[in-house]
Amino acid sequence: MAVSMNDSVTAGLPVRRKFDTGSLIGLVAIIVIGVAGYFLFPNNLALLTRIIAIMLLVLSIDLVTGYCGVATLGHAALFGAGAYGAGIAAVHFGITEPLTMTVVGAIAGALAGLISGIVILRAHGLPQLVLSIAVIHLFHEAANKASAWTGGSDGLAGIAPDALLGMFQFDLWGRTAYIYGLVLLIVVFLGLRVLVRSPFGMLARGAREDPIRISAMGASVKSVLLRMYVISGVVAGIGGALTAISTQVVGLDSLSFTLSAESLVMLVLGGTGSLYGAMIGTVVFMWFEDLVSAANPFHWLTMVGALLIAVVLFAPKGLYGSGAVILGRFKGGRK
Amino acid sequence: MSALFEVRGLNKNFGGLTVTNNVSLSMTTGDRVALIGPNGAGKTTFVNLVTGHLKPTSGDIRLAGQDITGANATSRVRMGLVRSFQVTRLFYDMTPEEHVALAVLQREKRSGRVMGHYAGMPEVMDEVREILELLGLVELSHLKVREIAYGQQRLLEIALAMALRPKVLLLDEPAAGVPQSETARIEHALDKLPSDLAVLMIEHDMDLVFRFAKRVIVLAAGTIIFDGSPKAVTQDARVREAYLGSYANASSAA
Amino acid sequence: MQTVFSIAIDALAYGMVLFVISIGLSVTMGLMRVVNLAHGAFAMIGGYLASYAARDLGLGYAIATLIAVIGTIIIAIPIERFLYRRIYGAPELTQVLMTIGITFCIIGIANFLFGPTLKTIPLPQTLQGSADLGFRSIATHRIFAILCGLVVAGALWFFIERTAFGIKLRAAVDNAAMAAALGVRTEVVYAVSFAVAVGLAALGGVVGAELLPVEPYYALRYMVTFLVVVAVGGAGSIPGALIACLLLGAIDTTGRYLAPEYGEFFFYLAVILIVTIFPRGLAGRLK
Amino acid sequence: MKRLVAAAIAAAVLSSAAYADTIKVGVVGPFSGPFALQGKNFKAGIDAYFAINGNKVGDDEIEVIYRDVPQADPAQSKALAQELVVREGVQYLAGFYFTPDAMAATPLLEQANVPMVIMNAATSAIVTASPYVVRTSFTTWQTSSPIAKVAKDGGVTKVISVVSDYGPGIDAENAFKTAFEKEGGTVVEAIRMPLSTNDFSPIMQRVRDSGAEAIFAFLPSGPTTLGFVKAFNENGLKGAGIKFFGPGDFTQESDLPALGDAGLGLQTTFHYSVSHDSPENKTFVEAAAKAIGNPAELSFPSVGAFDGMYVISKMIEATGGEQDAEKAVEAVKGLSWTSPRGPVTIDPESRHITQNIYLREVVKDADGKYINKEVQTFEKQGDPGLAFVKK
Repeated sequence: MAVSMNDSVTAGLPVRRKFDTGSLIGLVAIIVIGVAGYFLFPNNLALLTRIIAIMLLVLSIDLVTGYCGVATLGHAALFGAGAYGAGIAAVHFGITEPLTMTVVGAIAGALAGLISGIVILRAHGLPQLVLSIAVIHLFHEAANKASAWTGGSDGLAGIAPDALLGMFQFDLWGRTAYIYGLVLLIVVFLGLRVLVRSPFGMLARGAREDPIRISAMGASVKSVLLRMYVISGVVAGIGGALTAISTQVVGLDSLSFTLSAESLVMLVLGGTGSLYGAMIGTVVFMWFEDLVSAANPFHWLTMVGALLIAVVLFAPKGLYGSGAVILGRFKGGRK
Repeated sequence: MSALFEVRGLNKNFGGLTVTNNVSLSMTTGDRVALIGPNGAGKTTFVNLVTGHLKPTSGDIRLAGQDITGANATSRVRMGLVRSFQVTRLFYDMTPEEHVALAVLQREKRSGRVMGHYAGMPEVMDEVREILELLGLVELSHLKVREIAYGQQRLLEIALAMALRPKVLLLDEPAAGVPQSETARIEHALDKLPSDLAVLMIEHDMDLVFRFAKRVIVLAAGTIIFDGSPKAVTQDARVREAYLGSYANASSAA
Repeated sequence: MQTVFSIAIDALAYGMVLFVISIGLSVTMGLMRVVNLAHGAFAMIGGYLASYAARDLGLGYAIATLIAVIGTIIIAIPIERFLYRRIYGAPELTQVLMTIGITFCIIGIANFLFGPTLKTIPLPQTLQGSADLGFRSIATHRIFAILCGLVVAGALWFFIERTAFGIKLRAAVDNAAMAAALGVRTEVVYAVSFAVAVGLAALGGVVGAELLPVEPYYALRYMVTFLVVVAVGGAGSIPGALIACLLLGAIDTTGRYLAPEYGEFFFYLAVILIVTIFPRGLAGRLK
Repeated sequence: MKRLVAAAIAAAVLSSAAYADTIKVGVVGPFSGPFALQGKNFKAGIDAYFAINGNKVGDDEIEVIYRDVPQADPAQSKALAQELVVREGVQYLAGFYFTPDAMAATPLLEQANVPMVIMNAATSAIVTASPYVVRTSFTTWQTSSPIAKVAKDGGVTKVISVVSDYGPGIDAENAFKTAFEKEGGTVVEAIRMPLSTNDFSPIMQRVRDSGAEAIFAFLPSGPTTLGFVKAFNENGLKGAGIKFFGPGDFTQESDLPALGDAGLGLQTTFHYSVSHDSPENKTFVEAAAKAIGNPAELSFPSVGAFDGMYVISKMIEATGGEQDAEKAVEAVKGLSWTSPRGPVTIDPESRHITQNIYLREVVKDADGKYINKEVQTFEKQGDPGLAFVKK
């Protein structure tokens, strides 16, 4: 029923504040965890960098799936486009400056986002899922065919990025790549925080909840989703470029259905519709995979499967989503 | 000289079935028109034709002298033809403030911005406050919509329509589902609608119709059978015939 | 002309194999509204059981097939009871997560029990070899698969459209609450349809094994194919699935004959085209 | 601060090299996923080596650390190789089933001062990626070329080539085409089909229509080879007398039981058959079969791994356990020994293995088991594909 003035109303008022505490907390958390990772696992930086790159892909899926409600099993197309974009720029055009490579990756990702958006947004539900599958297979096949440019199934090797800012070489320990990845992640995270709170972010959330209402407001739902697809392409493209720069090789796996499906699983595992969910899902899945596959590669698939089932049974909103609910209940209980 | 909003010779057939039959009407600035009719008269189809969700078989629709028959639903909204919904369509995880802000931003063509927060845009905030105050929703402005009462959600529907500053507003049963005790608030809100706005209200509640409308149009079996003053409507033989039996409440309310 | 005939026969055979394997998924997705990515896993279980029964126990093909279907259903019952029942009506993504999890587990277990090598199901003498059609020969087991497809399509159509259970099922799909109010035990209806779907998967796994050999990654390898078939046909529609299979079979076969190096492009472009023109699947327009 | 950490790590790496009497070897391969069987064979080969020769070289003990890359995934492979070098302090990298995975790790070698021994990945170009790469397996060019001579000798002049449309498939096509045209034959048509092809009937129709007398085919070992061979038989091509040639990936021993009688008579050329008749191979197969558990799963990657360990042990011997990639690689250049597959040499020029390639035919042995029976030997084959590597 109607709630008059009570504490939750006053609690809501600080929305007016200019300063975004949520972003600050997230920022501090990323930096603390990132730095801790650097010192706790100094010999695993390559793996951590890889986690960051995939995290960018998962964040990018969250933009279209979590915030806009588009189901996709083909999002690696955007990631792979970024990776190949940056890689081809380096190998065939001699663009080896890492920042420029990243920008090229972002643009390639945005283009791939535009193309897949145009196709995928033509249907809903299961047919949409199938369109996304078709898109990723077409991208994969195209890259396989264009082996003169992409190296085909042998992979695109020979990417040799310059020193970052002319000072920091991409070294054996992967320190530069890791720190660069961390910085990219922070920039993207802050950018996305701004985006999801922005008018456009509200519009996108609205488009997921009730597209008819959005069009009754005079906004074209399709255009909103397509723009979001392009933005998500930028994010995924940056992730792809980071892979190309840090591993110096790009394989067809970066354009695969497997990667698309795996990263969607990571997102759902963490919880859709929140940036933290996407990041937590990636870390937990990849960490779990690394741990289990090192311990017992012959059975890791069974254990990963069991993990996924357990999450559906006991944390149906994903790890972050369900965690937030439990925390909220706990707080509510105290009040 | 043309009317603000005009529908001429509108027809819609589904297969062999004619659902809208040669409907014509026109409205000018400040009009308060009620569209009534028994169930199955074709009101919903009419709304869908006007808002652009259905394509008419023939006939045309004009807004401010411009033919909008071929325009799609969203561009009609942008041209100033706005509707509200019979069943509340709101974003349950957003606050009323966010709803209205989004509508204002959309109207101002600022909803595509990927930076900034509406709270940091004073002119937007001022307008949002103003509308929420006008409709008595200020106290709820930071609650999630799922937490507020249905009557208040209906008010928010009206608030959203106002925020879009339409030229013509189609109100689809604004009081539907609202308990009798709260209809007064809805009525009150309708009074606050800008006086130069042309309003076409589809409504079942005859009390509301008579208090609000200056003119009543009766639709039956897809055809307009009456267009005139609220006083005259109950006297009209064809209207009585159309409603007889099928809509006993109407006569009692009249 | 002969070539056209020949391609048409290949297309028919391939399409029917697809149909037998995918139709169960169409039932779960269309009638029970579950995005069941584990469908291939059940087909695989069927394949393994039949292979074990026929090769290791030396039983006949028919008995092995029967064991596969019944065995898979028995294995699936607890899975339905404890896992699937939790996701009926849940959001699509949750269903995806759950059924992928189940698939992973089944793959892992199959790998552990049967090892990573290919398993075959020995065909009976009558199904071995090829039949001569005059201008070309066709494998006998393919003719068998075509017949199986026709029988399954007919039986399923009869089951859903003409039996009391079918009426209950359709009622439960249209409006579960209403059906329950009318005394339909929706839980039982769901369990039975799930069993039917799983049984069909197992049958498909056995009949299709000549084309899609049984090995642990079967469940993932062909998942996409099954999904595509169901989406193109329109989930839940038997005629839709049948037409989709024949159409996709024809596109795939023709593409691979005319321009094998672009076969993949052909196929997926056609899928995009069909799905865009018929967003609810082929059956969405046919009805 | 940063420099301090770096110094500490460097010191750690160096010290592990200088004083350790445990020498670590990092093996990257597919130990889970659809290709787990091949990874299992790596492990079986390595275990067999230790079972036969022990795990000690002088005073130094060899310790193998496995890392799993389930499918071709160069980024993951590089990350794991890096981790092996930096964290585990491995002195040797080995394994690598897929070419892109091997390629991804080669840029590390020089900086890390680590040699890499390829136990499978079969694209010619890998050895050119770094001077620290040595290969003990084969290349697709190497195994696909000799069959051209077999075809020619069998009186075949017109062949249709059918390969999977990916790197190794294209390699096989080019290798066969080059060799066969040199023999004076013609490849009437070259078909590349997508890796995901399940139904090969339309392809067989093409083969029939092409009027070729024989088919040269390459598919990655695994489920699709089965469908391909069956389609070949069932569509009446076998009956029509069309001959079937291909490299041995087609008839890897672990797929033979599934192929059954359909596989009988298939002729393939390859560097190794589990049934190779020599005392060395008998010892090897005994040990490897024990290591893998199920002898039916034993296949060609095991011998690449076995010989890879032999090469690594020679490297350790030459360097006395010191970490010195250059010296290690130098020591095995020109190394010759008798492998289970027959006499082999590491070509000092390319660092690729020179070996006999055998023509084999699938037959049933006395116990009713399907085997690849060696019928002809092409001695001392190098890698003809190297000439075509783009510089």
